[in-house]
Amino acid sequence: MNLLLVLIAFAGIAAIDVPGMVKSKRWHDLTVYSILFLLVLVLGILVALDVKVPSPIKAIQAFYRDILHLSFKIS
Amino acid sequence: MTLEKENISSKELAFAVFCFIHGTVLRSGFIISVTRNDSWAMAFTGLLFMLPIVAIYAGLLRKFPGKSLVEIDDIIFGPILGKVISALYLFFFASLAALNTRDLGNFVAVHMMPETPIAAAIAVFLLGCVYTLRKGIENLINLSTLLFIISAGALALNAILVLKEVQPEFLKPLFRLEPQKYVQATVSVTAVPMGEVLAFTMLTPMLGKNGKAAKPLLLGLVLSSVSMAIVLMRDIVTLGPLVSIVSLPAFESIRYVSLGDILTRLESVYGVILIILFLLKVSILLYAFVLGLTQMLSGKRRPLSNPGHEGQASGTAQSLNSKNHPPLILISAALVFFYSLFVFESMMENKNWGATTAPFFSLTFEFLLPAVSLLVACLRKLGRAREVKA
Amino acid sequence: MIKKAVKTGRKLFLPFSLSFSRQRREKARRATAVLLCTLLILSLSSCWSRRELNTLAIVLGTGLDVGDQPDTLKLTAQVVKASAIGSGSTAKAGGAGEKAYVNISYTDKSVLSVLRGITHMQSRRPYFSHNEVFIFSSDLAKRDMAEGLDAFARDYESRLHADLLISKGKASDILQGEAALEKIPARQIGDMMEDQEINSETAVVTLRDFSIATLSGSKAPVAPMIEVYESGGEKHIKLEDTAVFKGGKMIGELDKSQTRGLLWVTNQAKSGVKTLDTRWGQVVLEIFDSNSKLKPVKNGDGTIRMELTVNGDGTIESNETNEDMSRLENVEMLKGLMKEAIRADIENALHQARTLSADVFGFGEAIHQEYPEEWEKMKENWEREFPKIGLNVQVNVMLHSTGSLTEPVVPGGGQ
Amino acid sequence: MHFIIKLIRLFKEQHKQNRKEDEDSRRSEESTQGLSPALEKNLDTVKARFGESSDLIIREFSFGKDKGAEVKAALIFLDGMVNQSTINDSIIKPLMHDGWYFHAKEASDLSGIDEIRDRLLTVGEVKTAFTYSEVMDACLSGDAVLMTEGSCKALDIGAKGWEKRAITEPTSEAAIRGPREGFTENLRTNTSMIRRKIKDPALKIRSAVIGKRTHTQVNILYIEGIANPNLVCEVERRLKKIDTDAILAAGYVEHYIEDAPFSVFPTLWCSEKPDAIAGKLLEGRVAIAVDGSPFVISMPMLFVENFQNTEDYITRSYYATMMRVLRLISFLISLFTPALYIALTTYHQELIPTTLLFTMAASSEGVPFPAAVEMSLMLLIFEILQEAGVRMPRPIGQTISIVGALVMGEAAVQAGIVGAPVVIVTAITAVSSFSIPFASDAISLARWFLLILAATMGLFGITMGAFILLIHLASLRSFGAHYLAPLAPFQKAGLKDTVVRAPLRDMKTRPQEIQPQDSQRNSEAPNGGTDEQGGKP
Repeated sequence: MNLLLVLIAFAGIAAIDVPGMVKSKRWHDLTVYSILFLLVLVLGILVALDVKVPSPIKAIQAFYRDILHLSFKIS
Repeated sequence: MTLEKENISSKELAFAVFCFIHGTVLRSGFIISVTRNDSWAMAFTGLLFMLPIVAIYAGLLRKFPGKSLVEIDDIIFGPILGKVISALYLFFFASLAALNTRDLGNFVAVHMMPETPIAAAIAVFLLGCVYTLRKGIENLINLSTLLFIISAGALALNAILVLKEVQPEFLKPLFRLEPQKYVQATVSVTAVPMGEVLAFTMLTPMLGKNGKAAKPLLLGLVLSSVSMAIVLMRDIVTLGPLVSIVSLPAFESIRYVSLGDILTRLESVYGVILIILFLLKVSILLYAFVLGLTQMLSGKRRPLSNPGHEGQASGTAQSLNSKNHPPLILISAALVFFYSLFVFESMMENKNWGATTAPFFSLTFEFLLPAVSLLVACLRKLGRAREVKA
Repeated sequence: MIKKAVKTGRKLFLPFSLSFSRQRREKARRATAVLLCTLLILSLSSCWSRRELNTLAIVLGTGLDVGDQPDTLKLTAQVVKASAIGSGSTAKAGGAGEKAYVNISYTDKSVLSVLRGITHMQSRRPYFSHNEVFIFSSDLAKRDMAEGLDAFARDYESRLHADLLISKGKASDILQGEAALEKIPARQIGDMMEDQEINSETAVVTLRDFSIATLSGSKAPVAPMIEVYESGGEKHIKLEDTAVFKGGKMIGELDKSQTRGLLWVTNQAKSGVKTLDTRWGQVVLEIFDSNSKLKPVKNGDGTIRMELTVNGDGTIESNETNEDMSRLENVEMLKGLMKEAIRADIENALHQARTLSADVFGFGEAIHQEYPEEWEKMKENWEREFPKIGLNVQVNVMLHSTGSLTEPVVPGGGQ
Repeated sequence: MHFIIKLIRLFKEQHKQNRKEDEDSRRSEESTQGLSPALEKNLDTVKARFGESSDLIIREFSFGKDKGAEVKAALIFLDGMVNQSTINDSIIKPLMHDGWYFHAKEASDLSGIDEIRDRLLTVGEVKTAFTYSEVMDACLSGDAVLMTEGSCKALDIGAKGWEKRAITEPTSEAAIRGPREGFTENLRTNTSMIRRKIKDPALKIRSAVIGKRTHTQVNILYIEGIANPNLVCEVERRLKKIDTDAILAAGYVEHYIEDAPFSVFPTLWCSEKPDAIAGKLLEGRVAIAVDGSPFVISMPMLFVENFQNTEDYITRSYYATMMRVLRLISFLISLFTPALYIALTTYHQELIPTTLLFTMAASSEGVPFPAAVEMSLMLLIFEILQEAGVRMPRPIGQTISIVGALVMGEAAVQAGIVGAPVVIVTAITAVSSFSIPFASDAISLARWFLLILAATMGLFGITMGAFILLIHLASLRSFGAHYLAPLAPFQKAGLKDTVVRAPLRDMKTRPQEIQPQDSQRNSEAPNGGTDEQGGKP
């Protein structure tokens, strides 16, 4: 279900964005775009499949707290 | 002339800054758990801390007029290192956008539509932002005066209506806590709501060639610090000790308003205002992200904006969905959507992050990096020769 | 000049004319796309947290009792029967005979489980947003208050400015009580609480006030008590006395005069009626817009005592004697009696509070706000400190007028 | 043998040549071919061009001194487009009656027809036509054409005169204290009405003809020195871009030149009242009058014009301000009420005052449909009723409204098919949408948008919808002017004529968003306000 929705949504996005670039033959842009597109698509599929994607924020929190020791105590 | 109006006026920008910050002020009450009944004062100390930061931004923008932060990095640090640092900034913007989106999603899912999955709310919300960007961010900025009037009016209304409930003695005793708590709260205030105006350094090119960025930023910051003080004070005098345990003080304090039995439950007004302000905020953050990304990807090859030229502001503004580079709005929105879905598992984590690490994380981007770039720029004698006075 | 204008005009309108020509295709595509996305989302999100009006059981009053099994609690929700209360034709449909409310009771371990449990027996979900009164039975209150409090204060549905009462008997009986003027007992109670300040003999407490009091640590929360009394075979409800809490448990009561005293100290007594016994007979005074001020003062020896100043304005309400009360010496006499009465109430309340060693007046808060560092020392064993705190009462009464009469209706007597 | 082949080739050449010749001649006939001195030939050609259309009248007559030496002439016009009395008294009569002193030999030479023009015709507007196409156009535009034997010139005699509607009070905009005259279908009448309001040579009226088949006269009106020249030439540019064969009303032109064809909000303002249009012109706007349409378009349009009304400038300013506020409120009501009702009753019942909630719950008992469906049903019925009431002739329209009101409303409630509150909400919505007629259609579309959002996402949906509407409005441009000005971008001076209507002596400046050349209404220099009102912008 979720996966289906994600795919539909991405299809919609592509349908909106891609034709313009193809019409005006901007292949470089198209490559850049499609790389990003694929990245986000993979991300989306992972989220849709309830794979635990590690949140970068968590990593940063750990980094700041444990390595830089920059963190407030909760009062 | 009519059509050059795509340049935003600095007044509008100031009000945009206000709305940008006011949203977070209404949403988050985490300082209150630190400096309980003195939190209102933190609004002003935070403003003091902001002054040097704003000075840094202003210095950068004055050295490289009409340039956005990302372009400035390219100039200062050269193509490679500049790209890296720009990438860092972009990550910061994306994270902010995701965090705020998630914040609003939580609010909607908890207080407005229980049982609704947060993803749906977030998706609709982001669609609103996408629509805004596709229409051109300058329209949003043009609206900011209106939004300012609305939100300030609502604030005043609420403040007046709760007067019946207030107990001023809740403000006492004044300043009895340990000093480091005040420092902590001030840093939080500086970093989390106020410092996020960093995003505006991506917009200021729209001020046009001779637009001064410092004035609107400062004006907006002053306004919002005043409003912040008012909000916090209202919450304290209405809720008393309750203020530090409720999850959403501003919301709770409005819940007590009841004029007769008619004008009750004003929290709906609060909800509406909050959603609109967050739409503005996330739109601006998303804009900063997309514009930065676009400028990074289509770097020197096709300069989006050539400095000094009048029309370039509008050029930058509409360039998001113009014809000479990949259209990234939708895809970035999708990115932010998924990011915001897995950024936190619970509101508790969110609260913890906001209370402990977020200030330092934000300050790295809001203070450290800009300061360094300004320094480097001065050392390398880059940009316009005129020196910056902080 | 038009010529020139045309030239410049071309330049100025250029970006715009481009868009003007390009516009339609662009916009059509964009519009359709956005529309599709929106429809997608909407079709998904539709009807998630939707509840129609006629699927709601609107709860107006909630009663909490001790359940019959050990550590269970029995929740009684008073639900409005809209068809019976509704206006116009529908009201006639549900005639006078039919009750406009239903009491739904359910017993379980916790409040939330009860709320879910009710759906086992009812077709509609209880909806607490319009709940006006929370009634805790006193034996539940004596056992534990916290659970119910937290559940209702935490639940985003319930209003924090609903009134909180303690029932002497069973809370469910209170909700059964005969509501003469209202269709629904809970509403009657709610409206009763509205106009309690004209006789300052009930401490009106909302959920919010109560939780603030409990949070402050030092202050002992209070809540009005309500009871059922029989008259002519009908059960009626009436407000009486005040319950005193400590640590989330009910530890005692204040009777009528003590309650009055409490209200005097906490500046909640606005107006009221006092019956004074003069040597000629009874004279009734009405007090209006009285106010009181409580502030801690440091004694010479560093200890702290409380200074209370009460200002009351009054008029002569009725005069059962046949003595002319407008004579100045009589006025002075009445003022004296008045002061005495007020002081008596306050002393009374103070004594009770000391015996319970429950800081119902909020002395602790006041000290905390005025003398924080002394408070730091005191607050550890406030339990034992509180009874030692002295209270100086300073009552100023003004007798403004004798109403619309000067001399009594039944004259003579005296000399 | 060889010779024969040559001969054949020669023939072929010949043949080809003269075929090419008469093709050319036909083509040149299509274009401008000069008249021939032979009257018969001319008349035949004209007849051929018109193809025996029944309203073509060719009056052949002859005048002159005596029999034999008379001059044959023909008068050509289209029946119904000319003024008969002009034809009879000012053309035929002088020719036939006063033509006695004409000398035959004079008549034959070229000066004759000029003689007639200069000395005989008692008509104001006479032009000389040389080609057939000129003759055609003259006839088609209602002139009479006089041809004489032996002259290769014709006289285009202005005898226009067809049936036209009298100037009446406009039906779409009623006036209480304002002037009651309204535009008619006749272009000249309309422009003259405006001309009568603005007696200033600076009021320029530029003409254009649009529509390949309809040849519709379109006039661009503006006041030189006030209107921004760039605006004027942008308007002209867009009119030139119009490529169609039919312009039947002002609406056609609107659709071809408007900025946002995909928006529900109108970006061009039109009115039936000359004083309204004159006011717009004096604010620096440009107006377009189209022949055959009683509506005159004015541009650029700002959103606030939906709430303005010519009456505002006539009534006293406090009352006018109150009216403005009322219109604003009713705009919001008619836009949001149904959506809010749905949101409150299906998502946020806690926002409804308790007692009211009882009543609503009571009336919703036993109603079969969910509130959203109820609401949309009633709104749909309302739209249908409105349409039916408008299209039907007056008496039937009234019956329709009565039937609708009684049956749909009362009976439906009695039968318990819809709840009473829904009917009430619909009524409120309808009534308040009528107080801003110009935007009401846009509102009724936006209302559905919000209704759907509210039904699916409650207050959150409404907020999102409202925001999107705001952004949309802010992004609209009408001929380069921000649609939402002076609200977004915010202009303090403009507020004097937005929600409030300041005293006229205070409104010294024209709306700055449309950037008139001369921004000052009164004669003094900018911000020299010195009257007791002290109007500092």
